Amino acid sequence: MMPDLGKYATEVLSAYVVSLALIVVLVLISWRQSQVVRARLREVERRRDPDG
Amino acid sequence: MIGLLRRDLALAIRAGGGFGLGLAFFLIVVTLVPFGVGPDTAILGRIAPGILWLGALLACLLSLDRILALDWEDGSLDLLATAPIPLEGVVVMKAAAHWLTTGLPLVLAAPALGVLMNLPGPGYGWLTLSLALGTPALSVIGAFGAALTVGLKRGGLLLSLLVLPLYVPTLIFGAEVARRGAEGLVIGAALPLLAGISLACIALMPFAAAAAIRVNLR
Amino acid sequence: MIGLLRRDLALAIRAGGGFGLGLAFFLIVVTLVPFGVGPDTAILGRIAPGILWLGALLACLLSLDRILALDWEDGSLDLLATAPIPLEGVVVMKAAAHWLTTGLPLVLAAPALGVLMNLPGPGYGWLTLSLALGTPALSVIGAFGAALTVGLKRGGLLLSLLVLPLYVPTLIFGAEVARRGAEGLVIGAALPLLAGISLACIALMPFAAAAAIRVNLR
Amino acid sequence: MLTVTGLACARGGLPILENVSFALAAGDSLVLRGPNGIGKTTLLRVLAGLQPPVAGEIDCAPDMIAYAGHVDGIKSMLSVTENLRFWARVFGMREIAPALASFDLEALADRLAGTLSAGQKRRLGLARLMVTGRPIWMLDEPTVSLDSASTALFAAAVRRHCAGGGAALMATHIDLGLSAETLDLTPYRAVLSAPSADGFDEAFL
Amino acid sequence: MLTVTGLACARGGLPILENVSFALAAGDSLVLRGPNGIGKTTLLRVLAGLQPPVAGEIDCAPDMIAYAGHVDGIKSMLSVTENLRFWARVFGMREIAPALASFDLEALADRLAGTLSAGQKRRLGLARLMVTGRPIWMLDEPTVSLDSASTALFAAAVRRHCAGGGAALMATHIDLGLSAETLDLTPYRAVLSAPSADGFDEAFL
Amino acid sequence: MSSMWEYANPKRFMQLSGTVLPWVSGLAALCLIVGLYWGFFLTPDDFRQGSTVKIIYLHVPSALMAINAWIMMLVTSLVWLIRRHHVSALAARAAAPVGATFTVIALATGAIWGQPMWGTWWVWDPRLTSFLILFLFYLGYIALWEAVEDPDTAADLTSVLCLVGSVFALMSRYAVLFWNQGLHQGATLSLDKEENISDVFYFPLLVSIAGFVLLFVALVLLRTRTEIRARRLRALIARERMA
Ligand code: HEM
Ligand SMILES: Nc1ncnc2c1ncn2[C@@H]1O[C@H](COP(=O)(O)OP(=O)(O)OP(=O)(O)O)[C@@H](O)[C@H]1O
Ligand SMILES: Nc1ncnc2c1ncn2[C@@H]1O[C@H](COP(=O)(O)OP(=O)(O)OP(=O)(O)O)[C@@H](O)[C@H]1O
Ligand SMILES: [Mg+2]
Ligand SMILES: [Mg+2]
Repeated sequence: MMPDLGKYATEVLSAYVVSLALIVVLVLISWRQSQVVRARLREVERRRDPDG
Repeated sequence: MIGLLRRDLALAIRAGGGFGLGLAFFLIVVTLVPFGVGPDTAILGRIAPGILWLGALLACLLSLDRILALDWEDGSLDLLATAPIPLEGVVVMKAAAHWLTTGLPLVLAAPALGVLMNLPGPGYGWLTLSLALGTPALSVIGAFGAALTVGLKRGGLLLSLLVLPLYVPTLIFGAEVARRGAEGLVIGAALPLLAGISLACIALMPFAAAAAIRVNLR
Repeated sequence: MIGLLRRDLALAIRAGGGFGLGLAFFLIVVTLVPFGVGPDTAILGRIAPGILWLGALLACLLSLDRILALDWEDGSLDLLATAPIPLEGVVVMKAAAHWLTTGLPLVLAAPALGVLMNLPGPGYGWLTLSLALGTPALSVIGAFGAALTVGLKRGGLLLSLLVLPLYVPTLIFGAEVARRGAEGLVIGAALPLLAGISLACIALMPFAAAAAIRVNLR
Repeated sequence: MLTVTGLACARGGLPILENVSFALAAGDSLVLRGPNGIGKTTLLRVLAGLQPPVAGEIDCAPDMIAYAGHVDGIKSMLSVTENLRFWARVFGMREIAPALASFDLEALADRLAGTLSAGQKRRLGLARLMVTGRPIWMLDEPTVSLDSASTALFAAAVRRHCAGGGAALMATHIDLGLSAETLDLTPYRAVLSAPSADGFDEAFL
Repeated sequence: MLTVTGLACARGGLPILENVSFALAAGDSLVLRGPNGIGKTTLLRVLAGLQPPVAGEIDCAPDMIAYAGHVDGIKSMLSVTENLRFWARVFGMREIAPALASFDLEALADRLAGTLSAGQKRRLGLARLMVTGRPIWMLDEPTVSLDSASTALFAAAVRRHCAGGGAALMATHIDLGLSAETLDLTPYRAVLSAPSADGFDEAFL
Repeated sequence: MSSMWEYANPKRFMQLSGTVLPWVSGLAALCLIVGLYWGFFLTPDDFRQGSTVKIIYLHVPSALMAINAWIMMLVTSLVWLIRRHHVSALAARAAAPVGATFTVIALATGAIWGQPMWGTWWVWDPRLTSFLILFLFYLGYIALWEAVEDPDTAADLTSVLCLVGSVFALMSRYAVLFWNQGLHQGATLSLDKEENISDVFYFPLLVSIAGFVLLFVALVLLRTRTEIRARRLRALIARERMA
């Protein structure tokens, strides 16, 4: 399964871990922000216009 | 007093990322050094501890005038001086806020920047330690300088001029610890001296600073 | 417009020695370097041109926020924007005043400080020349940064963060000229490139800066 | 000299005044009134060209207006004379003696402006208007911190200016003792039209 | 509460007021009057303990005075509530709601203070006095930029404060509609004694 | 009707991006997984670099996108300055943190790669150095957006900064080349070059690049939608306060 990375295993693995971690963090932050803002907007719009 | 610290932190964060900016400046100074000095890694490694210390010092310096000047301009300082908390406490809190937004991030980031400067392996721990011990002194001394110059419309320059000579002992011992660490030498007396300077500054400077503020408000 | 220049110079001199302070900061930075780096003369000589250029750059940087911030705070900028002189002209004059009070003294003092740093013999002329050609660009770029951040209550740090990366080309060519001069190499294309950057900045930056001021006054 | 038709202004992205129209002829002086926060300062800044209007037209050459805001543009490290002389040069004028005289500043002429009291500073700020040589004065709360004698000096200066063919537009909360018309801005407060229900039109409003 | 006897104050090294004496009892409000530059600001700063007097005595515990100067100590990057809450904490108080209510700031409570108009800012500055919990208010031109409705709010707040056993000392040029005593400072202007002919005495005067 | 500017209207943009976003995100995930899996598990080691070639599937796409993100910000800034479409300015704002992250990834993977290849984490090579400068520009740009209160003012100022910054970034690139000739690989991906990297590495790299491009598009769409909503939220709250 796991390819043999030879003597450079740490380097290669850490490169993948660091990059994927950064990407995941960015995606999560963007996603969370979008949810938060969307929820707050919805709330304000409901407050402004309770039946709509 | 904790209220004051919290307010200052809130202001630092809200007014454009207090945490980030000192750090960014540190990063920039360290980046610019090789442009000036040339890309030779051997030389860069030699001067790395000193330059990192200098960069930290300048990053502190540049944000010093924010410690008191803004409060002076909008009259808050007058009001704080008549408030039921002692001015010495105000100074301590302001220096603490400055350290938390400037010094602490520098301490944490220094190892990463050490990589850029080819700092030799054993130096990282000592660099961080020396910065952690030394930067509080920089903030307190800076608060004293800010207190001396508060109310003078001269930008940060006069402040820097007053404060830089006061920074010399801290810089010497701090850079010495970092350099000996990087070169794998015995650290020796520099470390306790650095700690001593910091403690003495923290204990005594607030009184001098408060006195200076009182005179300046007059 | 000459009136503006004269006023700014008068203010710089009166408000605590504009001429002296940039210089003093330069001096202090340059004297601190041996403390940080260690007193080895060979290394100091090697890094001297770069450090002198960096010191000049930082001395410029530190006084940048004075270019516009004071005028913003006391409302002068509003009034200048409605005055019969174009904002571009205002920017040019303010950058000129900044250069005269900061850049020019640095140019004149650099050789003296070269001695402190063991700058090799042939380097003096080239160092002075490169500073004379490069510092005007630093002032104009700085004026642009000041225009972007005028009205933001965040001290000089954001300004530095914006301006320092813009300083990179000037620093590289300037330090290159000084270094090659000091090492007795052929100067080559760096000198005309440095002059070209300065000219281009002086010609174009005032427009960008004036646009930024207009946006900020809105 | 100045004709304003259907002007709307915004502050912080929100419309605050709508449909303001008035005209100012040579010799007129007009006082803007309205409660705090109605938008007097904003209106004056729009008219002075510091801020673009949202809608409407301002018919006036921009180089006719001398603006004086809440702060005075005084350099505390220059003397009173130097401050005035600087602005005179900027506006291409020469004489500053009449301005000093009108606001009773002769005795203070050599003092650093930073050592003046609040009211003295304001007098200096007002004296600046006289060295601009511009016909329309736009003043935002000109009499703040002035005592009654200085307020009278100011009223006299405005009267002289208008008699000489100038005009003045002032926002103030107190009575200046000028026989000026007043324009109350209260009726012009912007009514926010209901935002489109599904949101997101171009101006986000 | 406050007794002043034979007070003399100086500004910029020159004596400007001499021999000022007055007393303020609980429930009193006193208005300082006098032309621009007579020394009202200086007197208030001396009383607030920011500046030492040249001569005379001030009989008052320093922690009884809440001072409000020409500028308000407002942080533009904090909201109205945060500004007030900060000062409340500094003075060891809790409640800020009454202060917001007294100066009609509820609607603005969440706005950043930097986006307020001049009058709204001043209302916030005055509201700060109410969260200090101190009995003597010292106010330097408190009604600058306030419209008449806000001035009335302020007068009401002062009246309530005095009725509750406080006292107020105000320097102002306009009529506040308070039934306050006034103290005109004009007679106390310092007369410079001829400098001793042989020069050089202790204070160079 | 057919004008592309129509999508610069926030409402149209919200509609369109709402439908497109799930597809782009799905495709991005697919390409990333395929490309990185292929690269990591199914390619042989390089005879010179050993297994470290596998870093290329992260390093090169992120480096490419870091530059392209800035170029996209430059274009949208220009559109904002010229045509004043709010979506354009907000898209630039939304792209900046994404570009900055890609820059960090490129720097980090490069540094990690440098340790075995050049024996050091960092050298002042022109390519690396210009990347560091690019990172600084991202930082400054983001800091300026954060610092300015009024959104339109912030949009104007950051756009001007982006224009000026681009010019200086170019100048820095030449200056840095002039200053130091480095160790870093030349462009090996150009189509007309003789010695392109061999196909074994090439195809997974292409898929991975496509994945990064799509990831960038998806993130920018998502974040722009957030920015637009935040703008509207701000306006509505301000309006409530005024009432
Ligand atoms: C911190 C260190 C590094 C940085 C910032 C960096 C940055 C870059 C950049 C900007 C590109 C260009 C993408 C493009 O324009 O097409 C690139 C491509 C590349 N880098 Fe690095 N790099 C670093 C270290 C390394 C190392 C150590 C190696 C391997 C020895 C390496 C190998 C490559 C290769 C093979 C390419 C593809 C070249 C091409 O096809 O254009 N890089 N890198
Ligand atoms: N950045 C901002 N965001 C939202 N609202 C703002 C902003 N700046 C100002 N305002 C509001 O715009 C309105 C107009 O302010 P303006 O300063 O023009 O009032 P004004 O009539 O001059 O008041 P005053 O008499 O108090 O000086 C005020 O209600 C103010 O609160
Ligand atoms: N540094 C100084 N040197 C000399 N005189 C000064 C200095 N500072 C202030 N003064 C003078 O002291 C006097 C008192 O000033 P102060 O500010 O107390 O007046 P004020 O009564 O508050 O006036 P206003 O009503 O205008 O606010 C003024 O005449 C002022 O010009
Ligand atoms: Mg106003
Ligand atoms: Mg006063």
